[in-house]
Amino acid sequence: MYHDVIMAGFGGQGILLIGDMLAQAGMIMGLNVTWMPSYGVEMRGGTANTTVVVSDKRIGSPITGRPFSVIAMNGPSLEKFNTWVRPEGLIIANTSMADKSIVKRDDVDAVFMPCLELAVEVGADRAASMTALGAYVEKTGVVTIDALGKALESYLTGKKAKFIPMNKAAIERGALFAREGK
Amino acid sequence: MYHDVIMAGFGGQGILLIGDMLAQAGMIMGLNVTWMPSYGVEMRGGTANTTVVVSDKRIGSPITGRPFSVIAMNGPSLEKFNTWVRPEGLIIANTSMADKSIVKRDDVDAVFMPCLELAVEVGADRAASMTALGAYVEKTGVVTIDALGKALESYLTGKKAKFIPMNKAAIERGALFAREGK
Amino acid sequence: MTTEAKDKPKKVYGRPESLKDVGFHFCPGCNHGNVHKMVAEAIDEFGVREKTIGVAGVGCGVFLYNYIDIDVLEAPHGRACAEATGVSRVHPDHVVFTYQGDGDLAAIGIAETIHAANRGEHITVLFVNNTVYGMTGGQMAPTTLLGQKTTTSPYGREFMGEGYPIKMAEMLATLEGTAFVARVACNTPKNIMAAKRAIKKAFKMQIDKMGFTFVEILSACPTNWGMDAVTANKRVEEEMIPYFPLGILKERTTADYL
Amino acid sequence: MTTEAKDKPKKVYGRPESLKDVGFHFCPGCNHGNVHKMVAEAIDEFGVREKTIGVAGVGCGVFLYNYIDIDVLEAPHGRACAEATGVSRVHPDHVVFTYQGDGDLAAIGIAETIHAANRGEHITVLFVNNTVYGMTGGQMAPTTLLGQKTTTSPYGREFMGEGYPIKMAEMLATLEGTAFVARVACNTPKNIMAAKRAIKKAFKMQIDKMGFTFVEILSACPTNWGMDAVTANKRVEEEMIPYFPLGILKERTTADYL
Amino acid sequence: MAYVKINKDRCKGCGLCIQNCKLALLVIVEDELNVLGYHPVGFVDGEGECKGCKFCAETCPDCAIEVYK
Amino acid sequence: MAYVKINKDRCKGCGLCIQNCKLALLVIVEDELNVLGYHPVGFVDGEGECKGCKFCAETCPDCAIEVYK
Amino acid sequence: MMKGAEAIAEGAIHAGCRFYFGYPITPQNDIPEYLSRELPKVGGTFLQAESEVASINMLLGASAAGARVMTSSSGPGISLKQEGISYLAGSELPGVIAYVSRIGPGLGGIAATQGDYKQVTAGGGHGDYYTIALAPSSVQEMFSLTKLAFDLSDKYRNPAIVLADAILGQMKEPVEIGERPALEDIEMPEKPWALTGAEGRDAQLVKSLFLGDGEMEVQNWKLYDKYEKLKKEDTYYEELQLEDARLMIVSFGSCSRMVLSGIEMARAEGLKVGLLRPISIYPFPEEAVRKASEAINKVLVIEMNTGQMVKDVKVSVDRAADVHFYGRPGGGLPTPDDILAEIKKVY
Amino acid sequence: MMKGAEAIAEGAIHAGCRFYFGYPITPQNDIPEYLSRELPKVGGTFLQAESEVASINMLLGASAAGARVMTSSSGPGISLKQEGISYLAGSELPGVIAYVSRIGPGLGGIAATQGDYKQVTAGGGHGDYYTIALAPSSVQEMFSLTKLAFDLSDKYRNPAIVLADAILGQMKEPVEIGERPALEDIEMPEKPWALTGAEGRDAQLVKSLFLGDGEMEVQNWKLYDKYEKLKKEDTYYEELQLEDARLMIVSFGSCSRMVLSGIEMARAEGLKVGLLRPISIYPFPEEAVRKASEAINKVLVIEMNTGQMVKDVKVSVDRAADVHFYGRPGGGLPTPDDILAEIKKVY
Ligand SMILES: Cc1ncc(C[n+]2csc(CCOP(=O)(O)OP(=O)(O)O)c2C)c(N)n1
Ligand SMILES: Cc1ncc(C[n+]2csc(CCOP(=O)(O)OP(=O)(O)O)c2C)c(N)n1
Ligand code: SF4
Ligand code: SF4
Ligand code: SF4
Ligand code: SF4
Ligand code: SF4
Ligand code: SF4
Ligand SMILES: [Mg+2]
Ligand SMILES: [Mg+2]
Repeated sequence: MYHDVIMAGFGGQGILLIGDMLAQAGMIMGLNVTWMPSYGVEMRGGTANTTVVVSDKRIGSPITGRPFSVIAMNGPSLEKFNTWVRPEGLIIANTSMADKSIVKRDDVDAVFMPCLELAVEVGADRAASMTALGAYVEKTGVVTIDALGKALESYLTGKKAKFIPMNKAAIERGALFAREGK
Repeated sequence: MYHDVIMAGFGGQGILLIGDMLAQAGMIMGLNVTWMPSYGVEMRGGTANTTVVVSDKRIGSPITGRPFSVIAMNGPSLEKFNTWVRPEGLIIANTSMADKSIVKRDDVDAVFMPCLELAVEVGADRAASMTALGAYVEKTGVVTIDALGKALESYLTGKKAKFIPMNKAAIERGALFAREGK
Repeated sequence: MTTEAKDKPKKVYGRPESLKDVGFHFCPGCNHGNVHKMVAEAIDEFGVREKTIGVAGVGCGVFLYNYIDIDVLEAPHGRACAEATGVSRVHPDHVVFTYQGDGDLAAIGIAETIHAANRGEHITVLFVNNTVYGMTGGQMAPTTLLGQKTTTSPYGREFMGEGYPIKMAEMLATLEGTAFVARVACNTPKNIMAAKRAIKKAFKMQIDKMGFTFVEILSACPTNWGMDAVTANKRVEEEMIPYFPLGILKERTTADYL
Repeated sequence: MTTEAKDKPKKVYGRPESLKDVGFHFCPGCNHGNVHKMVAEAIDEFGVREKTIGVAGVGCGVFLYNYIDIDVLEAPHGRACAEATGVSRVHPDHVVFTYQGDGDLAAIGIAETIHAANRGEHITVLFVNNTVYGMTGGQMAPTTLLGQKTTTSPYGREFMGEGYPIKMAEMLATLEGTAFVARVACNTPKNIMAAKRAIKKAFKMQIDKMGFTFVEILSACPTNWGMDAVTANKRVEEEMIPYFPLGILKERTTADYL
Repeated sequence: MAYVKINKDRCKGCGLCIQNCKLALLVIVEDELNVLGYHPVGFVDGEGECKGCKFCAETCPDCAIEVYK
Repeated sequence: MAYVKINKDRCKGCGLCIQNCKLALLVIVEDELNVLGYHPVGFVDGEGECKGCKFCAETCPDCAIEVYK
Repeated sequence: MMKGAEAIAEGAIHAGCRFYFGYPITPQNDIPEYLSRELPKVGGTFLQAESEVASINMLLGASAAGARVMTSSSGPGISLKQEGISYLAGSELPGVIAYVSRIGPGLGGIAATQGDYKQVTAGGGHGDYYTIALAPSSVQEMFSLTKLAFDLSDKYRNPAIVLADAILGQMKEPVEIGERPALEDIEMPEKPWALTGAEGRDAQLVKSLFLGDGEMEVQNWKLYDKYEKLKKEDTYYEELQLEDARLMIVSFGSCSRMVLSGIEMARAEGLKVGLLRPISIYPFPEEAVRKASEAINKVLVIEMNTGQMVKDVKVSVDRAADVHFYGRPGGGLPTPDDILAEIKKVY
Repeated sequence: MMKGAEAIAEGAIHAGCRFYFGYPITPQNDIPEYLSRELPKVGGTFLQAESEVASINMLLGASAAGARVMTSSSGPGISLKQEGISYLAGSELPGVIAYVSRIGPGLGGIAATQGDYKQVTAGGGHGDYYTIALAPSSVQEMFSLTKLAFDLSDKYRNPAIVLADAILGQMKEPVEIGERPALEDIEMPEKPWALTGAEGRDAQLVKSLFLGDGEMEVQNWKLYDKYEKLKKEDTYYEELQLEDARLMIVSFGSCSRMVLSGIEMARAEGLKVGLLRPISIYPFPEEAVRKASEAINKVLVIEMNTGQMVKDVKVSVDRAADVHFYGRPGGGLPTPDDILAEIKKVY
């Protein structure tokens, strides 16, 4: 198995974090993983993206110009990356911040989900990107929701442990959306 | 024709100068010349030596480990360089500051001359090395005494011009010594 | 005054002419923006836009050329004063200034700064002191205050081992080559007015060939201080100014060559 | 006292123990020799020969290791204070000093010197100021006096363009990291005695962990000044000391860490 | 008669102008997002109080305020 | 009873000791050349004037003088 | 899972490095930032110097004093360190330099590149010397090659560089590093030459100035012999799928990762392509390349630059072998697709 | 008759160079000393900087301002200038650097050596760039190649090095230089890109930072193309007695002078030996070496180092040619006798 995904959005949306979580989960499952952030100028601000590869074989390139999946958390990201996705690939787009009309192709599987609303719905206002991650995992089965939960736990320790349930709820809400389209 | 000579002595003895004069004279005669000083540490003092090559062809190496001639103005220089001279070569040694017994070989032409005394004799107390140069030119005929005189004139200009006769006298005294052995 | 002037309000404050009409890339509340404005205002005031050459140090101010409508040279990190020396020697009748951060000027570039000052080069040095390496992500600078946490002084700067926040203006004022040395801030309208005056004075003295002129501008870096702009401005007032006192430290009245 | 002492005169002055019994390569009348003696005397006085590490700058003093019987590191030109920082951080209980000329310390090495001083490194810096680059043949140094002719200021140093002779001791004294800053000379027995005291004081304060200690020693370079040693000594008195005043500029009485 | 004009797309919502308007004539417009993604400042001077003192404009690092008088 | 010993082969004839002996007990020995090629200094104290003040030794850059007292 | 840059930092701690001197520069700031937090915890010293010049010289001082010590930087900073690196080699001092490249020349940019291969392997500083240079291609190797760099640097008393780029510095991968060993449990060679004060022994000297007649020639040949020994005993490389290959790709560092993917694609299409990956780029695995190229005489060098390693490959290959080059400089990344296309071109 | 170092200085004056920034270091002090006397006489500026780092940056400033400008140094100082040299290349600025080598690594020594060939030709600074490098072998060439260096540097907007050593710097030979031309009579290209103040034109910018997507790759390929053009149009070398040769010696700089004498001796004994002398060492005369080595497939490289040019020769020669090496590093001089012996060994 081999999966690569580019996740992209605004700096504050927790893009690097969800990438990291996915990689961590893969690792917990004994798979090879790489996590590669993008980096801007020597300077603050702007957009962020990260490429995660999960595979049961030695991983070559940690970057790709032709990923199987893209998670786009805002308009500019969807604009930039939707065309990169391989035919038959997967696009997860956050319609709370991106217009679905941006995607002009029909050779891919696309999940248009209002991440912010979904997160708010489960009381996880700041975890919109977790819903996207949940949807992604649901669609691809790259890692189990369970491994993702463990990754979350290894991340949010001490004082932050209290945020675990909220994030798990967001992940599950996202997965549900992916399954049921709502 | 090709002539190479190493001239060596204490720092203050005018070694670089007589080398320069020889090269200049060669140049005046339309020959190819090189003049190469030795240099010590990044610092004052010590001994000095210079290698001069005069040739009617393009000159290769401006340095040599096996010169045709050596002019040694003091003991250490004679010690170091007398063995470098090629068989059939020429050694000019200043016996005012070097013991002739240093030279242990008989396959070379050697002129042992008390340069200081000779210079004093013609009233050129500070021009001992000029006498050695005179002897060298006399012996080898590399350049003419006339060209040497011109070189001297191009060197000592303005206020220093008054030293020309004295130096010329020293050169001639050296040449005389080389011719007549006294 | 015409009546028209009364009727229709006139623009009394706006974008200086030499400041290109583009937005800054700086973070919200970053004082680099204020300093850029002041430089443009000074250039406009003396009408020297066409004979001014700026030298940008490497730091958040490196994009000077995107904003100020003059010829600009980008210097290696810390060397702006050496570059400015070269430029000024070739064009002695031009106005030459450097724009440098505290990492740039007080750490890696301290030698070039001191020696340019000591030689009395006819340049103006604008020194944006924000107690941190802004561009590279908030590392400790020579001007970082004692106890201040940065990404490379995670336990707070300690004088034992890491040294004291260095006072560049004071140090440079001791050199005979400097004609004008001042320290200003951007945290209040009053301080901004004083800062403007100092920058203009520095340009003026350069134009009058008085020698090396230096203005240190205390600035906020909200991003790397981990504060919002308003709090950052308060920090300038409460922590920086007490350690780095404002004022004109030196002002020569006769030119060096007189 | 025994009668023997009366009968047979005792040696009251001789070669310090830490000074190897070899001749210096210095030119006649070069004050580098005096400074070497004083350093050896200070080392002997405190009995720290076996825990002293010297760092030699590049200049006529580079052969420190041939003369003083201690561990020595040869630093790249100008960087001795950085090397000494490294050494001292690894061996905080050793005595670490640098030996540097004015080209080495005040020109190429000024940044490393100022920052080591500012950090209050526990090292002693001996700064041999002879207003010239001795080892390389007499070029202009940052300390060259105005009007002084050197091989690279053939028309005499001019402040316009070449700057002012830099006063390192004064500049370093302004830094909070320095514990002791003095300027001394070697031109008279009296000045030599004061110089010795200053060097010993500097070592003592380092041993007591008081901070960065610095002694500037005005020295003659007869060779590159084109004078005999006696005249050179006079020049120190008549030209150098008036510009570079002697004395202790700073002396901390409590250690930095207290 | 004085007033200020805010170039909303240059404003980064840093709040420095607000801090320095002694008459509190400037506010962050929470429900507006500009091209840069910031909530820009708005000029609220119902009673024509603005003195044209320029404090707001002088302190604006992004040169987003013009003052008319 | 004081006197000085000069290590002649270390002396470079710089004359600093001479300059600093207030009693003029040191002189360059013009007709001597040491291994370094310098005319070294000699101690000339016929009348036992030397005070052992060490001035000569202190000023000697080449550490060529020992003082006994 | 950890960032490559942090793996370097942690590798240093595991190797017994307790002194770090550096200066900020993107994209290697994770190294000093990590060490500023971690070194104090193990009783070490983290010091941010006033410049790269100062930091390499502090390293030199600490190394001469007997410590294992590291600095790190990128392009412009490494250029500034060249004098110091040359002095380390000349003084025969160890010292590890972590180099996370940015694009040059000049201020350039901070994207991933291999544009510093020449500088690292063919000098940089003045004089007849070389720097040991290791080029990791994974986060695990960022860790392990840093440790190896310390060992080789001590073994040969010569500076050693770990050359990475922004990809390797920023990416995270799982790493196996084990517990941090206590300092006393780390195997490190004795350093009888170190400057520790002349207690109970003769005074010692660390220098690079040799003025005696002929001394410097002796010294230069001594260094030369050292590099010859290094070539024999400590050349590292990896060979992959070369057994049946018709085309050998030579590629190092992060670029070799992209190549791996490219080869996988090629193999999937039945093209017999293998990889020779120099791990030590100085010494370059000349012998291995030569041997491999006897059987496979089509060679494709792929680098993220305009062709800096090609010369080393050309000098190494068998006379009959053809050497091709494909490169992307300035932050351009050769994607697996690009590589496949190139493979097809020269296959 | 003049000293080699002075010929460089005078060459600069003849080339219209009116700005010099430098820092003392043996064995090149004759250059700044000469210029400190002479530049003021022609209205020029001589400035001794506080360091080599400062001087290369002053040069950069003056160059950006449109002037012809030179600096000079030796080993340690050149290492310190590497960042600046890389910035010159990155900013596409001309500038001439006279390099009189001393022995390295480290402080080394000041005798003649060619131990800096690698540093000069294969980088030194960071990034994908090269420095134009000319290697004179006579005092006349010290003069003329310095002039050429200014022309090439301006033509390609790239730094240029004149690489010499203590022999060439110190030796005197007759030179033909003619009268010093007046500045206005010297042919120099226009520099519309120079920073002169934005009077009557748009504001201009000299920089080396390229952050736009893909910008830096474009910039790197642009530089690459420049170096390719340089190779085609401005590669210089001398061939001597190769017509009937059985053995070709490749040697540059002062070493080639010793080789000349060795060849003369060999010819006297009937050995057919010729010389190919690279005058531009970057670009290396690859094509010429290859062509010559087709007919003469025994090649002997002679250098005053441990073998730095050998790689360039090996990459250049015809596949069938055998390459041998003889070298003396660290101030050791290959005498004509040594060379003759070596010729006999490989003949
Ligand atoms: C030789 C070199 N070292 C380091 C850097 C990396 N660098 C870029 S900007 C900078 C510091 C910026 O800090 P400062 O000068 O204070 O400017 P600010 O961004 O805070 O305004 C550094 C270290 C570099 N570009 N070149
Ligand atoms: C990087 C570098 N630049 C230049 C030199 C050449 N150099 C050797 S010593 C010296 C200056 C010596 O002058 P100073 O420090 O005043 O010592 P002095 O000899 O006068 O005691 C210089 C420039 C060098 N060795 N390294
Ligand atoms: S990082 Fe700091 S200095 Fe840089 S733009 Fe942001 S606030 Fe300004
Ligand atoms: S050159 Fe000057 S400093 Fe150097 S040893 Fe001679 S007198 Fe002393
Ligand atoms: S001009 Fe003065 S009164 Fe008017 S809005 Fe601005 S700060 Fe307030
Ligand atoms: S100061 Fe400027 S940028 Fe900041 S909130 Fe006010 S208008 Fe906006
Ligand atoms: S000890 Fe004093 S009195 Fe005696 S010789 Fe020396 S200086 Fe003169
Ligand atoms: S001071 Fe010393 S070296 Fe000088 S003359 Fe006297 S004894 Fe000789
Ligand atoms: Mg800053
Ligand atoms: Mg000096």
